[in-house]
Amino acid sequence: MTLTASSSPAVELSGISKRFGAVVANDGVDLVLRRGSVHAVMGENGAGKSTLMSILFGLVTPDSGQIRVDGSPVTFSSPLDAIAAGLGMVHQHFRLFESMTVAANVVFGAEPRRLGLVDRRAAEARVRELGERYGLEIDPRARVSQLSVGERQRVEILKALHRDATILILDEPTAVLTPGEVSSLFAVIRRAADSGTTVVLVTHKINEVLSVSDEVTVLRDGRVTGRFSTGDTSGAELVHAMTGRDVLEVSNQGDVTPGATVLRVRDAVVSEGGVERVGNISFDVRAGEIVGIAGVSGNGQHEVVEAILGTRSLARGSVELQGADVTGWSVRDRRAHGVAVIPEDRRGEGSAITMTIAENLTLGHHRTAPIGANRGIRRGWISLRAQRARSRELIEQFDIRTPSGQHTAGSLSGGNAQKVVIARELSYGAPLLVAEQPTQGVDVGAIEAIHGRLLDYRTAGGAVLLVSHEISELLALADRVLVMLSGEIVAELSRAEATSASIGAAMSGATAPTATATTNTTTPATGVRR
Amino acid sequence: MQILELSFVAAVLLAATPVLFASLAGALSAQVGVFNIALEGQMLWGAFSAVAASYYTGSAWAGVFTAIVSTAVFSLALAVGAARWKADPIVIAIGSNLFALGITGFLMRVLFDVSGSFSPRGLQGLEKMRWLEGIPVIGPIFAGQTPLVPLALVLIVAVGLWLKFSPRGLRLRGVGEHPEAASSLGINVSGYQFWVTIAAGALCGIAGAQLSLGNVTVFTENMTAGRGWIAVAAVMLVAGRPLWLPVACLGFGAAEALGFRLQGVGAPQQLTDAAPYAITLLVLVATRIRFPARRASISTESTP
Amino acid sequence: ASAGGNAEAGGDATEASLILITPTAIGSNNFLQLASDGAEEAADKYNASLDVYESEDPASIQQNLDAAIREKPDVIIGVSFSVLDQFTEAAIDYPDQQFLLIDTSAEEPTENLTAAVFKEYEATYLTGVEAGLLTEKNNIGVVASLDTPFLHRWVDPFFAGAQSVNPDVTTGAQYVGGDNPFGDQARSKAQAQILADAGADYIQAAASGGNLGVFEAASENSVAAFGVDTNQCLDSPGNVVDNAIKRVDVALVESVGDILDGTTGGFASYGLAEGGVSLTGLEEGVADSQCLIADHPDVIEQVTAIRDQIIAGDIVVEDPLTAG
Amino acid sequence: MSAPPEPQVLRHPLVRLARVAVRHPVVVPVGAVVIAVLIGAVIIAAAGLDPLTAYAAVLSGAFDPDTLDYTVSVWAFICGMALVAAIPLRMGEFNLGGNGQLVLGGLAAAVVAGQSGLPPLLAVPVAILAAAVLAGAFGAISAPLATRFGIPIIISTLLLSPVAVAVVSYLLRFQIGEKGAAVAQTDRFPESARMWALGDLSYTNVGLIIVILLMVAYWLVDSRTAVGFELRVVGANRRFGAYGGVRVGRLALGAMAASGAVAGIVGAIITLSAPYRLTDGALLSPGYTFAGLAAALLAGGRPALIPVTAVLFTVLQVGGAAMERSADVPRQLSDVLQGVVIVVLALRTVVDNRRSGEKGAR
Ligand SMILES: Nc1ncnc2c1ncn2[C@@H]1O[C@H](COP(=O)(O)OP(=O)(O)OP(=O)(O)O)[C@@H](O)[C@H]1O
Ligand SMILES: Nc1ncnc2c1ncn2[C@@H]1O[C@H](COP(=O)(O)OP(=O)(O)OP(=O)(O)O)[C@@H](O)[C@H]1O
Ligand SMILES: [Mg+2]
Ligand SMILES: [Mg+2]
Repeated sequence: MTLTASSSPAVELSGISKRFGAVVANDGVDLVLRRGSVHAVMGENGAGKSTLMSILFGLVTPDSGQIRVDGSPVTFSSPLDAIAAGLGMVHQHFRLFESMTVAANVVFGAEPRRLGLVDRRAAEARVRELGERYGLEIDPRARVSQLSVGERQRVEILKALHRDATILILDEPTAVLTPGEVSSLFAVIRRAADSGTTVVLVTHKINEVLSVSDEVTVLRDGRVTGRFSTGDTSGAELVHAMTGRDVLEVSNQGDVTPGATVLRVRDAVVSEGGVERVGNISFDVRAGEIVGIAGVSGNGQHEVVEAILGTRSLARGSVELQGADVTGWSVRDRRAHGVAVIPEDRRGEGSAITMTIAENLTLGHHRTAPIGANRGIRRGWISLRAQRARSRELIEQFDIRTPSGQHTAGSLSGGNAQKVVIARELSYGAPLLVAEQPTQGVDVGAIEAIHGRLLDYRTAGGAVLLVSHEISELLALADRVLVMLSGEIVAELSRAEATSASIGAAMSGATAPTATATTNTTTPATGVRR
Repeated sequence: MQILELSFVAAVLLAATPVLFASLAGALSAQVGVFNIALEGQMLWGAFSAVAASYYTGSAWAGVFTAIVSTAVFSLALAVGAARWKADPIVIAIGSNLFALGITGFLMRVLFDVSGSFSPRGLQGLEKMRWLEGIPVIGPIFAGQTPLVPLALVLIVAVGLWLKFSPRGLRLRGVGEHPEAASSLGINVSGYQFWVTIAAGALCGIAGAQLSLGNVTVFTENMTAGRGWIAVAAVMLVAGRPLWLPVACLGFGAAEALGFRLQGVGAPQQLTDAAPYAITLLVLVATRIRFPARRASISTESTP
Repeated sequence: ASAGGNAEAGGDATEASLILITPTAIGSNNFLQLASDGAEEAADKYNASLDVYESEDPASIQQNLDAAIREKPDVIIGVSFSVLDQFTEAAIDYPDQQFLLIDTSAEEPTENLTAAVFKEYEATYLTGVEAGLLTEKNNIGVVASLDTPFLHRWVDPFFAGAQSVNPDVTTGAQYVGGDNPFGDQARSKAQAQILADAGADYIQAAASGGNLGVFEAASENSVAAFGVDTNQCLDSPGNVVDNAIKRVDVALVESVGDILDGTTGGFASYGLAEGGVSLTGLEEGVADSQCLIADHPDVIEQVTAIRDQIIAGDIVVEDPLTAG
Repeated sequence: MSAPPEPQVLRHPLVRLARVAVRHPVVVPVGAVVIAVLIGAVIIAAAGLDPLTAYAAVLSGAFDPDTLDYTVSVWAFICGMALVAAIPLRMGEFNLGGNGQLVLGGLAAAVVAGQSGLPPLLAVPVAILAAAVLAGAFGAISAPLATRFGIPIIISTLLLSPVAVAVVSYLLRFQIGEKGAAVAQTDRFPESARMWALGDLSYTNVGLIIVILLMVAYWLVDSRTAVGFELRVVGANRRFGAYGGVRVGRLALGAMAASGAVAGIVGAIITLSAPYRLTDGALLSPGYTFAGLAAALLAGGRPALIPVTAVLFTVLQVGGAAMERSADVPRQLSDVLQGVVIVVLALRTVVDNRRSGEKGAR
């Protein structure tokens, strides 16, 4: 289905190809962005969206293909060229100077000057003026370090607008926003589009696409698998274009009856710099059940996980593991007592990229048999043979793609790196498993495998706490879903009650299911890559 | 022992000036995210090249100039290694400090055929600002000093303000705080790091020149004798606020001068030697207790 | 070991061999420099070969000593107290090897262990006298490298001498210390400045390489300094009054000569009487020594008198070392 | 995630060349040494001297059978001080306070040894133990300073060291020093409290055995024990360690204590060896601390490499003096060479890190 030209193309990408080693990130991609339109680009993890955007913004040079801006061909060797050509990009991760003011961040690199100095007054005026024009009000003098995630994103957008961007690229802008922030962001996007700005929106979320975009291009494995005008398409159609099939198979049959309580959190409060990140929450997780925690990231879920593991201390409240109050315990003791954690940040927290895969698989097992020993004469010693054997076994079991366990973890692809973390944590056989965004950044096949393992874990009598942004993931796996919003549990839904409508509503703080949420009850479980 | 006398102030300023220049170098490096502990060696090289040039040309200012240029060159290893190749600046610095110690002594032997110290008759030192004599407060403090002494103070304030208010200053600080962010806005991060490291070298050159042609007129083996390390500590102390450097360095100078004077009232030299270091450490601890926010404001993390 | 032939100079082939061992690198340590100069003179005089072994620490002193013994030179010369242990033992273990100690001596020396010690304190006493006579502010001081017993030979006698002629003179001592006590002119200058600020107008410099710093301070204040070991007036004309000179060369040449002639053992002490120490001002050619003392014939007169009393034994200058 | 632009370092010719280099860990140090030796040769030649004679003198000076005994003893001390640097280095920390810890060890040993009366079999062990405890405790101070007050260990060790040195030389001068001596030093220790000899060797004694045992211990701990593993994990990624249950604070405390203790033991060994007394400054003047640090850096903290790299710096140190004696090349050249080795090494390792880091990008 093609579109009837409504307005002239602001940007035309034709035949863009890019490969990284063996991976073909983009393969002959054509993309046409019409001036003043909101163009959504969709696709699973690794489909090539970010790469395409990076190429458009001059961060990556394509192997082949051509870019036209306003009809005339251009070649971007650096973001500078792209900026000069009127493009602006808001990255998946913010790139802000925390210690500086909003104004400083906005004008950085293109400062208004007076007498050769940064004209702060002009800078602040500029921020206010842009703010009013696009509905991005924010205090120019505020320190970024004091801003909320949503406000920070406004600063990012202002940075682009300050450089007179007429083509705005937003790469997964909503992944980290609260529903409220999402809707106000969409308002900004619409306003920008109506005033002639061309907006490219990269996202996984069907409902967002349907609610804000004019046109949609879907990528799979680096190829374009569909172009739609939002008006005459449906969620199901888009999903099919993205995945090439219908929703995933593995799902929780609710066939296990929960046993004893393994984790008991009571009146937990986590505060940071005076701000309450987690406000007084209580919940249990029992053996043989998967409890999901839904919520847009940044609503305290991560802090809860840290508090359970012990890398962060509670301001108030208590954590009980298998009946023992572990509130004051060290991470080491808690792990020994029976908790395993799949962390959100696998590179920064879940692994040491300069060490070997075998060593990465060893941490946490190094004081217990078979690799280590916690009593007897071998206490404190490590058996390298056992270490090698174990890594061979896990690499095999979890199908980690690597020549050998003696290669560095840094040499692994994102998905395989994640498998190393999961393999290590699952192999503790701990009574409690906390899985935080376990499928982020891994491909569909792996997602299914991981989901399968989580279900087996629970079936084997383990207690699982699953933290995810992905409603669908929770629907597929969880026996119960807790919804967190700004540090508090705002809803607890049984399997029966839990629908993407009800969860979405609770996540956004609304009471009734929202219109957009109901339209797609079948979002595939594509984890948000962060 | 007289603390409040202007002569004491002058003594403190004199002792502190080389450290001031060096610490400014360190602070600038820190601003762009390079942990620079090569100050000691670069200062030593600066001191040597200053004396050598002054000896050959017969002009102290030629010495200063040479020190600036040659020390900037000397710092290339660190600049290329740390900025361009992302090598571990600490290891490079330790190496180049050792190198400086060796090469200066070596050259003193092969060029001038002396060991220990080199102060040929007629070696030109920087002239003092005698013309200031007679001016009330200013006179007693600065008349006995070289022009480099006030320059150090002026320079630090200028750089501090430049960092804060000039576009390049803003960008420079950005480079240190969040390199990716800066480069995504088209700033050449490693370029900034490179040139700042070179500039730091030049500053260490001045520091050395002031030491060997200002504080005295002679070059002695290992004459920096730990001053560069004190500068590093000063950088830690001010935690990215260059405008505070004078306070830190003068504080050190005061500690040293005070230590000297304590000998006058019978304090054993062995212990007064330790005063500056002990005091610096105590102040570090105190400031950390006072402003915990500044903790680990400079990361020395490194995996060899 | 060859007792070494009679000492006629001249002739290409060296007739004797000397090895000098210093306790630390000579670096900017005047005293060690002086010793090696003296050794060179001796080598010239007796047409001997000379090797200088610089040590770093006790272990390397031992190592250099062993190396020297393997060389079987006619005389192994050790400088300063720091080599005493090693030399005393070596002398016992190698009775056929001749050893010479400069500036220190063993309690019960063997026949093959000769020693030459200096009475620096006698000379420093005299510079003290000059200071005491010259000072107008009745305030004098000393800047020494380190606060060690040995270096007090340049501190206590200086004050004693001054007080002997000027009872109400006040005194102050400053020690350089730091990472480089024998060479840090910046610190020695600052120390001298402190004395000047405290009102001293005459300062004895005993800071080895650091003396230059003291002289600079002198030139920048209304202060005059005293040098040591050699005529340092030449290093900073107009700022140095006089020097407590020490004829290590003389001592070395004589002792080596004696040993080569076969008269060994015991120890010679070089004081004012023996002409081993003196003042520039008491020697010939004061006039063109560039020393300020040249302008004070009266002072020179009195000092000469006191020198004679010391030689005569009417005045006994106390050695800070033995005084404990 | 967007693809980062290819870092220009990969295009650098030197790097391309280096990427071909073999992967074995020894290759890097060796290469560094070779390059350093060449640079050194250039410097010597530039000074109008003959590089070959100079280097020949260095080697013959170091390996002359007559002095081998001495060379080995120096090697032992450098190995010891290399351990001092290596242990914290393994967890990414720098201990630049070796001097202070060294002299405190000497002090403790001297005080114990001075108290004659201890039976021969006890005196030496007790002295060494005391040294280890005192110096270890002193080294450990830096850990809480880092964890509680965020003062980097590299800074606190640096500032603490001169304080310890000053205190020791004060005590030597005014409290425990020998009366009537011209320099500050203790009395000679009684026979009973002297380092046990090895055969009739005059420099090398049982101290060598002790140091070797220490190195073996470090090698075992590093490669075969949980603590060693945790050290390396924290060195590689602090957050990963904390998440994995490593008590980083305690680990740092232990590492610094061990590091200081080793320094103390080395100080004790030197002090209890000939001439059997503690002399002010004698422990520092040979510069074992920095030679050790250099050796540790060159070995990247790897236990197996330290004895090897230590040989290099021993040769430079011992041979340097010989070179000066016989080839008239100033001994400072050995410092020059050491410096060059370290710098070149730092640049070389980058290339290696780059290689793995670049794989890590995908
Ligand atoms: N710098 C790189 N080096 C190697 N491979 C890369 C690099 N950047 C991306 N890739 C690979 O290219 C493919 C496309 O990556 P890209 O980031 O464009 O996917 P994406 O659609 O943005 O995924 P996500 O939805 O998770 O953001 C993936 O297989 C990824 O592993
Ligand atoms: N209007 C503006 N335009 C550009 N940059 C600004 C503006 N206002 C502040 N900045 C920058 O934001 C940062 C904080 O500004 P501010 O003037 O508050 O500095 P500061 O708080 O005084 O810094 P410090 O307190 O650390 O000395 C500085 O980097 C400053 O350069
Ligand atoms: Mg992406
Ligand atoms: Mg402010």
